[in-house]
Amino acid sequence: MPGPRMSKAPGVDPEEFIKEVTDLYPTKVAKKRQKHFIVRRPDEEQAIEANVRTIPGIITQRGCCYAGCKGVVIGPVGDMVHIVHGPIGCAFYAWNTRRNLFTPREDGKNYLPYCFSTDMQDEDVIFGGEKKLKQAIKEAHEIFKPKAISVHATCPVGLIGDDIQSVARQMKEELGVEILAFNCEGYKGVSQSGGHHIANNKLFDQVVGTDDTEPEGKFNINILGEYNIGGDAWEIERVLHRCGINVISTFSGDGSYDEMKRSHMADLNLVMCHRSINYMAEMMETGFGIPWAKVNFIGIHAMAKSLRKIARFFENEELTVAMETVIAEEVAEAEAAIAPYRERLKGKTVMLFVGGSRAHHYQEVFKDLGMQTIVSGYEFAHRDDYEGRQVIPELKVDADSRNIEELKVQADPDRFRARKSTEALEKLKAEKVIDYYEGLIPDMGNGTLVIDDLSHVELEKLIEKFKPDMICSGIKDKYIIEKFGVPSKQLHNYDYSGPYAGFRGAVNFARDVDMMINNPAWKLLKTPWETQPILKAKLGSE
Amino acid sequence: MPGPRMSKAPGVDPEEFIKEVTDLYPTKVAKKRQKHFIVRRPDEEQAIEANVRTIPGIITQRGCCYAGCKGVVIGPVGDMVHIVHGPIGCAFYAWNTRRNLFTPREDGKNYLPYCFSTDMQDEDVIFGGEKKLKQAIKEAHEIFKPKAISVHATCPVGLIGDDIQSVARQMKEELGVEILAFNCEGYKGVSQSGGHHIANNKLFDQVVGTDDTEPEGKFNINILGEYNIGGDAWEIERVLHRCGINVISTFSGDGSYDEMKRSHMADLNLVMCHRSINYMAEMMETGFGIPWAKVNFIGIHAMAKSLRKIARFFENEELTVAMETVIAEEVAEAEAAIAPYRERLKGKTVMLFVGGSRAHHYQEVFKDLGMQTIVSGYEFAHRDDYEGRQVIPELKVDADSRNIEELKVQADPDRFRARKSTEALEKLKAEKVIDYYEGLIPDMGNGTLVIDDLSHVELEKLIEKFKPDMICSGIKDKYIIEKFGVPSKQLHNYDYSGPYAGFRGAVNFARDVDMMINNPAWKLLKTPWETQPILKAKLGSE
Amino acid sequence: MLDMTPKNIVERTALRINPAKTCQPIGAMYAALGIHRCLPHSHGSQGCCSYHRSHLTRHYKEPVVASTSSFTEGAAVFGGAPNLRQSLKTIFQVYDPDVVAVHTTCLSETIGDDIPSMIKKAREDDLIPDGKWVIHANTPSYVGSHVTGFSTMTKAMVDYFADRDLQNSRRINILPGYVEPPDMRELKRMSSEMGVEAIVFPDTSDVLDTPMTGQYQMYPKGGARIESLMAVGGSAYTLGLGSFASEAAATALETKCSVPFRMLDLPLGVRATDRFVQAIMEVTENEPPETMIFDRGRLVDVMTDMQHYLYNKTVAIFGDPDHMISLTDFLVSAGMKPVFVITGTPGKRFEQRVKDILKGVVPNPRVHAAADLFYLHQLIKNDPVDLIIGNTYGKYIAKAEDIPFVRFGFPILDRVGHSYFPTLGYRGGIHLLMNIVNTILDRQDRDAPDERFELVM
Amino acid sequence: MLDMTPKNIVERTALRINPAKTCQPIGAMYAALGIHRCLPHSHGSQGCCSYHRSHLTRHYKEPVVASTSSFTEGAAVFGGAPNLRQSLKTIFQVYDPDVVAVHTTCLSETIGDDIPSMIKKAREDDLIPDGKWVIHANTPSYVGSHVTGFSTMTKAMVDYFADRDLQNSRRINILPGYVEPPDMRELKRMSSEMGVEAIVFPDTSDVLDTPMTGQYQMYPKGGARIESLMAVGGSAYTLGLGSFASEAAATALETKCSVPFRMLDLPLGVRATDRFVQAIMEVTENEPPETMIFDRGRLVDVMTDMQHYLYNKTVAIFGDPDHMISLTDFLVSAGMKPVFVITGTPGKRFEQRVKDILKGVVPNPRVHAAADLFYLHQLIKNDPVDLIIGNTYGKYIAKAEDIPFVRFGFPILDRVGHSYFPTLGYRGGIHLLMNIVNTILDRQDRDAPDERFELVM
Repeated sequence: MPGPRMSKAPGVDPEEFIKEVTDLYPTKVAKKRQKHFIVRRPDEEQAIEANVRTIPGIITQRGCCYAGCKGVVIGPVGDMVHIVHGPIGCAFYAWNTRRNLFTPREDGKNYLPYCFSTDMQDEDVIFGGEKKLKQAIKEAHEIFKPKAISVHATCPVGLIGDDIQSVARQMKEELGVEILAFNCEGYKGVSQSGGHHIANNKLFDQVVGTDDTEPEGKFNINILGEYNIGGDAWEIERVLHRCGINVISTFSGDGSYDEMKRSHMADLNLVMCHRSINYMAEMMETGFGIPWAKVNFIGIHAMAKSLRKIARFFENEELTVAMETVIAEEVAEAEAAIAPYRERLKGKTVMLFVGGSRAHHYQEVFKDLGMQTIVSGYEFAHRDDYEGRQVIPELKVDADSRNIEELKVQADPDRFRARKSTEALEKLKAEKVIDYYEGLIPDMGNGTLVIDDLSHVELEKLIEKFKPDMICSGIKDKYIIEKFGVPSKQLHNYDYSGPYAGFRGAVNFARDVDMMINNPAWKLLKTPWETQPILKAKLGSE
Repeated sequence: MPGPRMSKAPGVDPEEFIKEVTDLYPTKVAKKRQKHFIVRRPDEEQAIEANVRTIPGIITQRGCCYAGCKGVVIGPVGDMVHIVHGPIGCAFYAWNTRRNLFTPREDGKNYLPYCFSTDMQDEDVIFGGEKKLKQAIKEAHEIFKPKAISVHATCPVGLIGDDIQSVARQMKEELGVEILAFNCEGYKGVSQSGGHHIANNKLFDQVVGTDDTEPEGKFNINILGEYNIGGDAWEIERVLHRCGINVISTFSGDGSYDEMKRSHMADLNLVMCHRSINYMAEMMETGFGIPWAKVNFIGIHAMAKSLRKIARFFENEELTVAMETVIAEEVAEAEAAIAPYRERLKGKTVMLFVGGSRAHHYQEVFKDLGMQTIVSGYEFAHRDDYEGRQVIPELKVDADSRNIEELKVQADPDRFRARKSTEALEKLKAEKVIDYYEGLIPDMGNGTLVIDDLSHVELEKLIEKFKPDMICSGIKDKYIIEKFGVPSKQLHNYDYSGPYAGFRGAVNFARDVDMMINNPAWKLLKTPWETQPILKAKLGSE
Repeated sequence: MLDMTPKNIVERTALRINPAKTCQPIGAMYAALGIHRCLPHSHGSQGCCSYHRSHLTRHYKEPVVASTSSFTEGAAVFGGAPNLRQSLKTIFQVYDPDVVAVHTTCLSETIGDDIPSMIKKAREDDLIPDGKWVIHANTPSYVGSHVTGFSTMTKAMVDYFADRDLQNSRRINILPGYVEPPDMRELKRMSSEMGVEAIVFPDTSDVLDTPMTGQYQMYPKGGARIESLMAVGGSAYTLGLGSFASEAAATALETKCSVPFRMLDLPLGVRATDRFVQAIMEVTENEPPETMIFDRGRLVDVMTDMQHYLYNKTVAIFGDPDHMISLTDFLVSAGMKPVFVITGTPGKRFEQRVKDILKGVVPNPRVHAAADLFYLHQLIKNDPVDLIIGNTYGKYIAKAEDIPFVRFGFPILDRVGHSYFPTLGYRGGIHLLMNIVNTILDRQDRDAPDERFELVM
Repeated sequence: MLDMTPKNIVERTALRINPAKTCQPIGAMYAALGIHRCLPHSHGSQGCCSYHRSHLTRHYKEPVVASTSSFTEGAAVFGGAPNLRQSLKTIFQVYDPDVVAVHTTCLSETIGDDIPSMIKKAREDDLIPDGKWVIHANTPSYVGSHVTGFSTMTKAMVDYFADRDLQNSRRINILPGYVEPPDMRELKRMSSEMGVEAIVFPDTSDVLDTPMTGQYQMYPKGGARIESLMAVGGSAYTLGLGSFASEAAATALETKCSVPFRMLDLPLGVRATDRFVQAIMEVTENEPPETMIFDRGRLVDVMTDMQHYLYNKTVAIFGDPDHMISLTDFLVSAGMKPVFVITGTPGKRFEQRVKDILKGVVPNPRVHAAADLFYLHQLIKNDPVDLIIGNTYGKYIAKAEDIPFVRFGFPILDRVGHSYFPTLGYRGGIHLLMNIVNTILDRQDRDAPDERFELVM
């Protein structure tokens, strides 16, 4: 039975579609790819293949380990100098391209608009790049005097045997500033995902828990996996502050090295991008006793729900009242603002192929707009992002995940502090308030499709068959989709708009979706003579 | 004997040139045009035909009476509303096109960037435009509350019998603000020149001498015939102020109605543009006893000379000393600044066809640059501008000059005040310090040409024959000249540069002339294959 | 800037402030320059001719040569016939044009000079050499605007030259309207690419955009040839682009030579250009070439690629009526909101036409013919817009109100580009849209706080 | 903006800050897109391909499709042969290109993958269907720059396709250099107008500037055809435009097929375009058509008309070396003073060439190859300039120092126009100069006090 909105492409059976599209591949490839598709059946427990190698030659959305480490997690930290050790390209492409916004703190330090690289040359590849890396760190220190420097390895570095960890240790000693070295060579893992993990490990190991300054707020939290694209973090913080909540640190949007150092003083971690940051949430819980709650700040009602989760956690009357007041005000305001857009958008269909959490999060704001997600999938997620964290124990360690280190974390002898009684924590877990994420699949409607690591040809066929009103994806797909006459929203960078998180973000999003779907320029794709016969001259005035 | 620099076109005899070029005309026309040419012979007294009708069909630089009145003399007064009574075009073309700069005074009034017109329609031409003019004045008064309004008649106004003087009187009475009406219909006179005279008459009649406030300075002057193109007046005033001289009023660049009202309180009038303003100088001398001195602020040495004339007039030790100090400083500075330009420009030839005085004034700054004026002429001058004021008594009143009123001025019974003893004044006259202008011709070199009211075809032939390094003219000629590959400096509007007057202006001018003559782009006019044979492929790298 | 302009709008019935038009003769002069070897002649005071030449020169930065009857008071009183006779004599001997295109002025119109009779007499008296032409247009400055003058002189070309005997059923006429030389060139390129023989007239390309070669030519290479102007009388039909500038000539040609005509909007923007292309397809009975379809698709591509920067932006536009009609449609098709649409040229049908386009797009648009920039400025003061599009004079408002500004229309006195890059046709649409988008992006960059300064846009 | 940049210049030997170049593979990918029905293939980690596609997409706002060998650690250790084999199998079945253009990355180069052997083996094993091509270029990211990668892939076209037997002595080859699609189109238009049959390769026109029609085409209409790439081996000779991007292919073609070549500067500006035209005249033995001479003259006309705004203005320029050489010459010929000329691409001959052009014009110019924008910014901090010209990254410096900025080069991520309007040739020169002049005029208007706000400029 096809889902309610799949009917827009009448006669298209999703199962048949899967067969049809995977039949385009060589047989072995087809077999593998089939496992990355499911047709959602709400009454079934459904498993999907994820976080495995992309078959070579398939045109994929995926990037590399370096992109996940430097590009996603570490790059947004604005008060550090991030040096890319390798040939110039990797540094160049990650220079200002991700829209992770940052405001300098009181010290005025802001290295975000800069691109630092060792610009490795052939002689460095032949004779080793450690010397150049050391010199580069020295030069960065001399010119910029940053409090901390990161070093990111790109593909050739590991292969030629540069020991960047040792360089980092030496230079830290020599210069007296923290140096974080990330062995995030591009070929590690199967996508950006490995890089997230490497980044989390190092931040936890060398940064978190190194400054015990007491936080000022009454309700202290960190936000994890929020990268402040287009100012999302600022809108989220605006609302949290209104409620009386203090954000110690954000990992890593608008991120500050100093703030991360004292992030272990929080009482609760909020997890936005489950995929990129759940390692950190886990490790901080084990190491410091901080529970975490999965939140979704995308969408008016998702935002309200997430706020209530926080209130539930803190179990404080004053906070709960404050929060409900804020929610009532902001929801009313936002709903009024999106009403005209909703009027024009309801019933429209959308497909989402984004990253490791947004393909889930954004379904909520589309619901606010009365739009239906008919196909959804991730670029680099793991099965737990699809199916929920309960599958984690089943996940197999394969050749590609084995090389990403799994830190063995133990409770910090001095700093571990249980935030609640065991009973209270168990109760919150049972209520799914903390330490819980159910994944994307349960939220998908009957008969909709879930597709992991979507390929170019699959995208083409999806558009041809299902004719969606909008597809949310990334820059590489955007203009392919739009050439079909279908508006495509970039959900990595928001088409240079935003913020989209929080109440006001949802209004921005509604405006932008309306702008794209209802833009009159889409009516011009066909020439009039494609649709009308050529008329013989009618004379006179127009 | 040809002049020293005419040799650049060897074999071209200027007399022959005149014949050759006038031979292009129909015989009767040729005969008339010949009188507008002279080949300068310093040992002869030479007369030239000027201020007579341009022969219909000849492509002339000249404009109309309205342009001389509104466009030149009245338009620059910034604290008045100037309404053009007529169809829209006349107002439109004179809107912001002349670069007569203005700074609002304390009252903040500045109507210069505005264009006011009665935008006469066919029904106004048929039924008369007085009603519309009255209404327009009322509307201007209601919206802008100016202290004075001017009204300028364009061609049809006189023909249809609108009595704008009567309208002005009525509205002045009704609204209680001064209204100056100018009967400057375009067809009056033979060029802009008639308009200057009409403007002078009205200003003298209705504005000058209506506010007897004592001036604050010790040495009080007016500057007449300075229109502040590109800020000339400001540079002149800068130097005068340094010397201790107070400028009460400028006619009419950066001009203020309020200041003109008290201009009769000055001790001396300086006359820049003799052609457009000598009426005012004469009338103020007769009416209020203010002597006038012809000055030329264009060029380093001309500027110095003009300053010394002022010192000579005031015969004040302190002023003389101050002036010499200023001159010494400023001349040294300016000469140093132009030295590199002079190096690249000396020996270059120039032709000047501008207005009614600039074709004379600018010869001085070209001399500073070591450049030679080989042909010069005016667009709308009278014989006195060429030959000197001694010819004025000989000038015949013809059909075209008769309709421009000659005011009968008498000494103002209350306000006339002799500025010096009769003897002192006579002495100054004898020394040619005051009330004297010798005209352009005496300054022209042997064998050079003087041409009045240059026509298009004459310009073409001049370029072809004499191949000058630069021609100074107006916007209509500029691109014609430049298509020949000859740089053309607009001396009406300074090519949107300036100031060119005063010491610093001379430096600006030197820079700009150098920029034009030595611009490497002039070397690109010919394709290389026009001058070089096509080479057979030479292979290898460039 | 413009500090004297109050926000409060007072109704005016007599005072025009900061006009959005000028007078007929300059349009007639411009049209006449679109005939090869033609000398425009201004029958009136010297000032008119001087002003028109100056303003056209400032706009094109090119030689603009024209002669004048140099009226003095005598002529104003006794009539301008002797002046015109003297003019023709001088002109043909000295400047040797093939055509003298006489237009009148408010002066000669007010005194009622009868130009056709004068021309007839001059012809009889051998003041006009054999094989030479003198044509005329009545262009009283107190009627219509510069657009009317252009229209009238274009009609004069029909009246004097069109010959119904030169039949060619595969040939069409295109009346380009009061547009720029590169626009005329683009219309020729497009029709030629579509395989139709088209006579575009007037045609100022290669007249007002001549090369710098060190060789001055009083009559440059361009301009409609007399043979062509005669042949228009035998063409299959006429496409008139923009009714304000072209309908008079189209109608005259139908009346004189029975050439049927069709009026179209100026082909500016996708939809209006589509209609132009379709009209030619009716003759060729063929699809346009793929290159043209691609140009169209590229224009649409820019519109969809940059839609975020265009959508719902409010715009104030002013200029000539034919341009404003098509521009309004173009902006609407790109998702923008032209809230104020102003022309100085009179014409109620203009207001109706623009309001029709804006129906359902802009709730309460201010659309005014015979309006001025002072009024537009006051509208903007009361309701600021995101963008202003118009001729150079708009920059004073843009500066006063700190609003992004795109130059478009006549005159443009302070930038380069309009002489070389068309705004008509699909390619022209890309050029104009590029200017609009980049102007909006420049402003975003200017105003962006450091942390919101975007690398990619 | 860029507040951390100190004025004091410290010598650096290891740290590259704000590069003025990127790595070879993106250039190879761009070149490969200039073959019709070609799929570029990145032999390395997924990230490279993703980054290159993203950056090219941002620049063109167009689909950029390429595949990758998707190296994981296993491939990095044991070699990428299986990945390439799997890739070819998948690609030909699923995406059906005519050509797969493989370029290497730092990863596959570091481990020493032998691509020719792999291709040979794949061919033997029938992984490459008959009539299909797999070509390759070695593009280690740690050598040269994106320009080198373009050059190498262009040379690969010669190595794989050129066939000396397809003789045609009236045909020439044009290596356009690393230029934009409209530039390639303009080179084709110019040579066609001059009556010469020219093969321009690579040719990304109609590939990276495709229309929006509602029909996506994975392989658009454009790109050099395989027949053409074969025919280059029998042409009369090769014009290589820009030695950094084109000399390798020109030399290879001479070596392989004895086609003589001539290296020219990129035809940007009057003088360099003159030399390009002259080089074609040597084949045609004819003058170029009048329209082209007129285009040239119009460019010179803008230069003389607007000289006041250009003369002696100091300019900082940065970009690819072939562009910088011609741009320096163009600016000098317009009276400007390029005081800082920077490229990120290494090459001593670049420095010499630019200094030669600046001799006698700029007393002590800073001309640097293998330099970066951090250094350029510091130079500007010490000696401010009147204008900056360069790719989008220059806008940070321009904002920091409040200096007018013209976008030119690769990448332009934040404005439209570069995909549609050439900067090469005489027409391209007008477009570029228009941008320069208007940018300078915009700044003058911005900074003008009210009383000096000019109507006419």
